[in-house]
Amino acid sequence: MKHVGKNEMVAKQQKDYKEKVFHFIFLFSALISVLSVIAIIAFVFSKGLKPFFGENSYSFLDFITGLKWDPGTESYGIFYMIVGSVLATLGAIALGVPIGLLTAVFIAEIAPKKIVAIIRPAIELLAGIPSVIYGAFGLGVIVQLIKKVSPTGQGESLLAVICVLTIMILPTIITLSESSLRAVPKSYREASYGLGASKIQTIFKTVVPAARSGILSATVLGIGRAMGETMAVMMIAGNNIGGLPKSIWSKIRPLTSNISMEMSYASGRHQDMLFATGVVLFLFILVINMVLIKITSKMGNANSKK
Amino acid sequence: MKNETKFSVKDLNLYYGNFQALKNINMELYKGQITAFIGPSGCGKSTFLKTINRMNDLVEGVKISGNITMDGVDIYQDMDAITLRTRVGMVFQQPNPFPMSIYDNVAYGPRIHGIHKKSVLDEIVEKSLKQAAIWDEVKDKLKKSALAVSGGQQQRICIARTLAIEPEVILMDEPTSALDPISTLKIEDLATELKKDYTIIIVTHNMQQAGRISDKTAFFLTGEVIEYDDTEQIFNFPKNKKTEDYITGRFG
Amino acid sequence: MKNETKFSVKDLNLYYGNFQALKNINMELYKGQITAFIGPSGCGKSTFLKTINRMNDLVEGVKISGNITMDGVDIYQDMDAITLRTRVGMVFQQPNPFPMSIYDNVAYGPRIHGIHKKSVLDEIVEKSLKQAAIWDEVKDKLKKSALAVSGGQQQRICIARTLAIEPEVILMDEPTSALDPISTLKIEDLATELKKDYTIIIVTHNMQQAGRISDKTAFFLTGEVIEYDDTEQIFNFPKNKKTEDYITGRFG
Amino acid sequence: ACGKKGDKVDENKTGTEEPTPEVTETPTTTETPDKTDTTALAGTVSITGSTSVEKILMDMISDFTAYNPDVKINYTGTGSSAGITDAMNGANDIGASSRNLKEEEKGLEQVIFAYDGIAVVLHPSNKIADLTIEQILKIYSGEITNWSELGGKDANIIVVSREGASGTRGAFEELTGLGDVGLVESATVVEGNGNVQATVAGNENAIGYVSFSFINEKVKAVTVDGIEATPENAKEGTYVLSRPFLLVYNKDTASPEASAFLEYVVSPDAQEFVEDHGGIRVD
Amino acid sequence: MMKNNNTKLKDGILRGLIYLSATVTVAILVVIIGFIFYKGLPGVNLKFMTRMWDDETTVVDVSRNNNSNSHGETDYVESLGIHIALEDKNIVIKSIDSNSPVKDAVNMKKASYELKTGDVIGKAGNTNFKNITLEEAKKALDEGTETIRMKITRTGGGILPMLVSTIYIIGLTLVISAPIGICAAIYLNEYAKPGRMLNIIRFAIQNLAGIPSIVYGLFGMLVFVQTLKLSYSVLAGAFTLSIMLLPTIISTTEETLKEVPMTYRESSMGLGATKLQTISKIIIPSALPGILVAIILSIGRIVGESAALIWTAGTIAQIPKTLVGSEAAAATLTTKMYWLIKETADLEQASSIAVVLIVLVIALNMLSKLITRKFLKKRTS
Ligand SMILES: Nc1ncnc2c1ncn2[C@@H]1O[C@H](COP(=O)(O)OP(=O)(O)OP(=O)(O)O)[C@@H](O)[C@H]1O
Ligand SMILES: Nc1ncnc2c1ncn2[C@@H]1O[C@H](COP(=O)(O)OP(=O)(O)OP(=O)(O)O)[C@@H](O)[C@H]1O
Ligand SMILES: [Mg+2]
Ligand SMILES: [Mg+2]
Ligand SMILES: O=P([O-])([O-])[O-]
Repeated sequence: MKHVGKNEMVAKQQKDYKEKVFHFIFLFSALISVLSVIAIIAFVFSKGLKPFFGENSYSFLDFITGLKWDPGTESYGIFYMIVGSVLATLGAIALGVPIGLLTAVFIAEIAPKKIVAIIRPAIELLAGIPSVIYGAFGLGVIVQLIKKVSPTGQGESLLAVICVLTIMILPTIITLSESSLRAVPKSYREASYGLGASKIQTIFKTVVPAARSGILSATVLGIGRAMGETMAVMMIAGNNIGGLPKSIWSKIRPLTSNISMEMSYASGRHQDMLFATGVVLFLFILVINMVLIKITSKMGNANSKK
Repeated sequence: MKNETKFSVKDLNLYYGNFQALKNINMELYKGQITAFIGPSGCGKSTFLKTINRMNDLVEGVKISGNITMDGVDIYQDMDAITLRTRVGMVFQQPNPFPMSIYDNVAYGPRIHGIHKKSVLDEIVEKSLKQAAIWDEVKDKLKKSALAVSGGQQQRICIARTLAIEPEVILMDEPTSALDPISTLKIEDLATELKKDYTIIIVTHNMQQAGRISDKTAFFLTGEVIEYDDTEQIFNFPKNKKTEDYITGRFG
Repeated sequence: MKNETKFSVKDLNLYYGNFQALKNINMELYKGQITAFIGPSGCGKSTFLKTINRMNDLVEGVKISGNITMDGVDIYQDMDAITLRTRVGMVFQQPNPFPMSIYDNVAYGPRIHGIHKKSVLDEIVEKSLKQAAIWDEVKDKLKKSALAVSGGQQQRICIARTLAIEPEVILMDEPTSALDPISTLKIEDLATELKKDYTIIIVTHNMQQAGRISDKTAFFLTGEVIEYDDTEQIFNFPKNKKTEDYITGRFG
Repeated sequence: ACGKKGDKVDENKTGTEEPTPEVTETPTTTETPDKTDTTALAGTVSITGSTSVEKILMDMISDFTAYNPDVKINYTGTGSSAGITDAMNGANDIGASSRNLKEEEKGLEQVIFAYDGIAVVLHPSNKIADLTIEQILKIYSGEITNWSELGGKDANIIVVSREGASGTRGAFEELTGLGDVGLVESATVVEGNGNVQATVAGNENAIGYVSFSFINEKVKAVTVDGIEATPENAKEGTYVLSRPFLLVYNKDTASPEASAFLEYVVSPDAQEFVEDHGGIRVD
Repeated sequence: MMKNNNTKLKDGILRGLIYLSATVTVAILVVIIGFIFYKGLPGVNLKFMTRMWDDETTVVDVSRNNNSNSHGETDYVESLGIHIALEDKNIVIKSIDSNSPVKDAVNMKKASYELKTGDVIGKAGNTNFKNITLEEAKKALDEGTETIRMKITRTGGGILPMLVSTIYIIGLTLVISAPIGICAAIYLNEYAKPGRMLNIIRFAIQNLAGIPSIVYGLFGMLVFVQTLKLSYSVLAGAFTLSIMLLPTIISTTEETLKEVPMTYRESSMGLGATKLQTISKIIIPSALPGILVAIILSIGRIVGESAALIWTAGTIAQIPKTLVGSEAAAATLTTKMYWLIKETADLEQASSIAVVLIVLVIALNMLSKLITRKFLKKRTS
């Protein structure tokens, strides 16, 4: 190898050629991926914004503040759905985060190894169960239970959606929180014990605060998941065509259900309006992701300071 | 006042699972003095230090026999670990302030023990930081993150945090090994200052340091105490060949 | 044979973005010798070493001016990086064998360069491992993972891996800093052995090591070469005050 | 056996009440088992649309393809409006609808292959046995909200309706006049006859509407204006909530297989399946 | 400073809450799995796993045999060598003699269609078997010409088509998305210059991973099913899912690529390897376990997906024969489960599918664990 012979020159040229071809393949794949990203965004937005521009346009204000969705009479108001979706998501977070976090604490800090070995796979299973199964469970159990106590006499409700979404985001919250709890350096715990703190004090005054950015991003991911869930909530939400939810017993029509229920037959403006609903969902997710990125970059800073 | 026993260790053996990390330790540790533990890596210095405030309780699979008394009370039999740790504070090798403000770091201990009144906390925080000789450097940024100051400052904040629970004893495990020479000197001065009010036990891998600040020195080797005596004695006239070899840098 | 120039470095400046890491370096490096680079952390030793086999090409935002010739050929203008790196091998600070068998690690380079015949590879592997003084220790477990041996052995496997591509020059960046004393000695012996056939350039933070094995020593400080001379000269009669301070341990 | 259907559909005839046999020549090749196979039909026909017709259609398909083993017919229940939309877009070969075509959909050809009633269903425990069209309208438009207003117990009425794509919903709204007033905002909207049936079966205070073929022991069909929900009554026209089942298609693009099937569905053999599932024959 | 009782109380309460939460979580799982298995397990059996979903009706011709060994039994059809029975008003073949001619039955295309026990006879010759007595049926079957034409219905009720379709969609989606995703990740991680552009791309990809699958369904239906006229088909479904999974595959792969130590790249380059050689010989092998886990996770998502598939792959229970067109429509287990609930309100049968799905998910979880564990072992040894 000390001297470059003729054969090696040929080999080198082949190498260069191969190098270029593969470079192109990798680049091409990246381009396809990026293009599909652009295609979706462009497509959803262009369809979704169409009804609000040009002649005969639908008032965007009416769309975003409207309280009734009835394609038959050309009323496309989604405000009550936004409220429903947001309330359902908030409710799920309010229930799911404490339960999830405390369960994560149990797994990461308290449970003996043997129990962890059982619970953890169980939670992973919970994460892998198709959402339709949660819907079936919601329909078969939760809706029936709520019906028994609801003043409206009906189980399909905001509460049912909250319950099912809580269950669905639990695995996300638990696994992410658990790993961020585990990532808290041992030295924090030692320092706390060294100051005479009890185990519980150490957990809640030191470990959990130190893991808060991880827990926060778990929460944000949970929000995204709850907001985007479709089939399971559609089966139990009630999907009323108008009116703001007045209590947890009220029916709601989540944004995702709205799309899912009508996309099979929608055409023309109606279809565009479903895309517009998609755009609203999209924007929610976008904001949620921005928050997530903020949190993770903050977390990165905090870590590097150490 | 000299040579009043604070801790008395009798026939102490410690196992990590099947591995014996401490072998038959017998030792008296004295009030108002600085005792230094030296010895090569892995000889059991940290392990022994941790038995004194029962930090080893947190490690799985540790077995301990023998006993340790503090002021005559058996710390394993007749005292709960939390009370013990409130009376025996600890400073670690790596500065490990909590990821919160300087103030909250120092106030952590008092709060844990039920003190929540702001004026009282303010006072404790100021006093502790002053004692740890760091007040002037941080008094303007008490609300800033404790992680945003230099390593040496962090270590003194950790010492202040320990002082805030008003312990009787302070254990220090290589408190300066992660620090630069200037910070090291500051901590050493601080230790000498503190020994008036506290009993201090310090682990160090730095012979000079042991020589400079400690009153007594114990030399550990593979879980045993080879020699334990006045520091001057140990450094100038070691009785044991192994001690001499170690001190003169022939191994380790 | 002595003092036959292998590399000639002229007016070399290197920037990482806006930060100038190497300032106006001029130096001749000689064939069949061991040249040591010493200097405090961050002074540019590794950076300079990497310019010699153009590993800096892989780093984003590096700007280089000046030139380096090997045997009179400009390595940045008239040679492609891959050919250069085949002729100038490199050993890193952390032993970094690939996660494959010992055999495959050593055979990696030859395979890359188109040698696939088993008998030829067998020969190269054996020869390289022998040269790296590790053959006897690993000959029975060539098919085992290279990660399953000790750090010192890993480092010698990495050296064997480099030798397998029959380079003319071997660059070593603190090759022993992660190793225990015994392994360190073995690598030092190996380096002294290898200098018969190879030109060796070694970065080290260990003055004794530089003193023990190198023929020439260059002292770096903040991107500049402060002094470059025969090792004996540097260690016994440093011309520059800064060199003397550094060698006597007054700073760094 | 195809190409004769241009005259089968009367463009002006919509919502026709009298079941007119559309095809007069009988029998077609497909239903004479003793004739050796003369057909060489091969290919696939995709049908999308009404879910109410599923049971009938699946039997017909099964029977038809038994005699035409090279023909494959797929049916996907997406709702009538979806089926009609698909037919207009050319996304299927045949659309199935459980309601009449609307004005804007009239470009399509249609074959009526059955009539069906829409049953108004309650929980079996509900005491109410009869509702007038008027009452049904008021319940669905939100004017009546409590069963006590109808002589039942004091409980809120849970109104259950279908998704927008549903032809059953379209027909129901048209026949009750609900289309002009609009569904009450708080109505529960669910997908599919099955879900309506299950929701009503699961709630004592619910009211829903389903195709006749979904009446079973779990839900109770009320009499409408005093008339029982039976195929006979619907056929006679006394039970007013009845509508046609149609297959719609594009004349220009219909394949021979599709045409053959369209012809088959009105044959006597096929019509038996209509009866089997509680529908009303067209012949 | 003594510990006060207040602290002890607080500790106790918090500890209680922790145990409560963990119990709730576990209880939820137990209840869900319990519910599904309670409802669904009775319906899972070999027939359920191996049969077609829909009944299959076929017209067959059978040449009778003439060996009359008359038993005179009412349920034995001598000329066909079969026992028949009346079940649910249907005439069903109960057993078939070993030399029975129905084993050589042919369909309308003259292709062999062997009759099996359990087949329902709907018609024989010109006799319709609807509402017929056993005697009449026997008579109709025994009489007539040498070849008898019968209409046979083979009952369905199994999930075989959905199992097969699910596998098809998994395979197709991965064939499309895995290479593109992995190559794109390699490009982004190994080739692309860091900077604003790359950050924007990463941000976009990250965002896409969070978009609800129903939006992908909407997009897929309009673009693939309608505009590109792929109709409800496995390909339209696979395209839609591919786009949906790409972001996840790219980011997970990038994660694992980042975990490959920089020193591996450096030493490989230091030995004179080209970039491509370094990628193919060092980086990809080191990242392979991580990539595999990413793929298994993708399979899990495909198995569980419904919203994006219902309107792109359809809900027809058939084994797809082509990639596009109406013979390519395919319901996966999950979409069929949803369909069942919606159209038939049959929670039992839906739960039976759910049981199969859960078992599948458990299997996938174990597989990915196995791979990770193997990988960890390799790393540490
Ligand atoms: N948690 C543990 N489990 C098992 N063995 C342990 C554990 N902690 C320490 N050991 C072992 O016990 C011995 C003594 O450890 P120790 O940390 O006390 O040494 P040390 O003298 O403090 O060393 P150093 O100077 O490196 O800190 C060592 O051999 C160590 O490997
Ligand atoms: N990729 C890089 N980008 C920007 N700056 C760098 C980069 N690599 C090194 N530097 C900077 O260049 C200077 C010289 O670094 P170099 O690694 O050459 O030092 P060194 O002498 O090898 O130090 P050490 O003994 O710690 O290895 C340092 O200030 C370092 O921070
Ligand atoms: Mg130690
Ligand atoms: Mg360096
Ligand atoms: O599903 P439908 O029959 O109501 O359209």
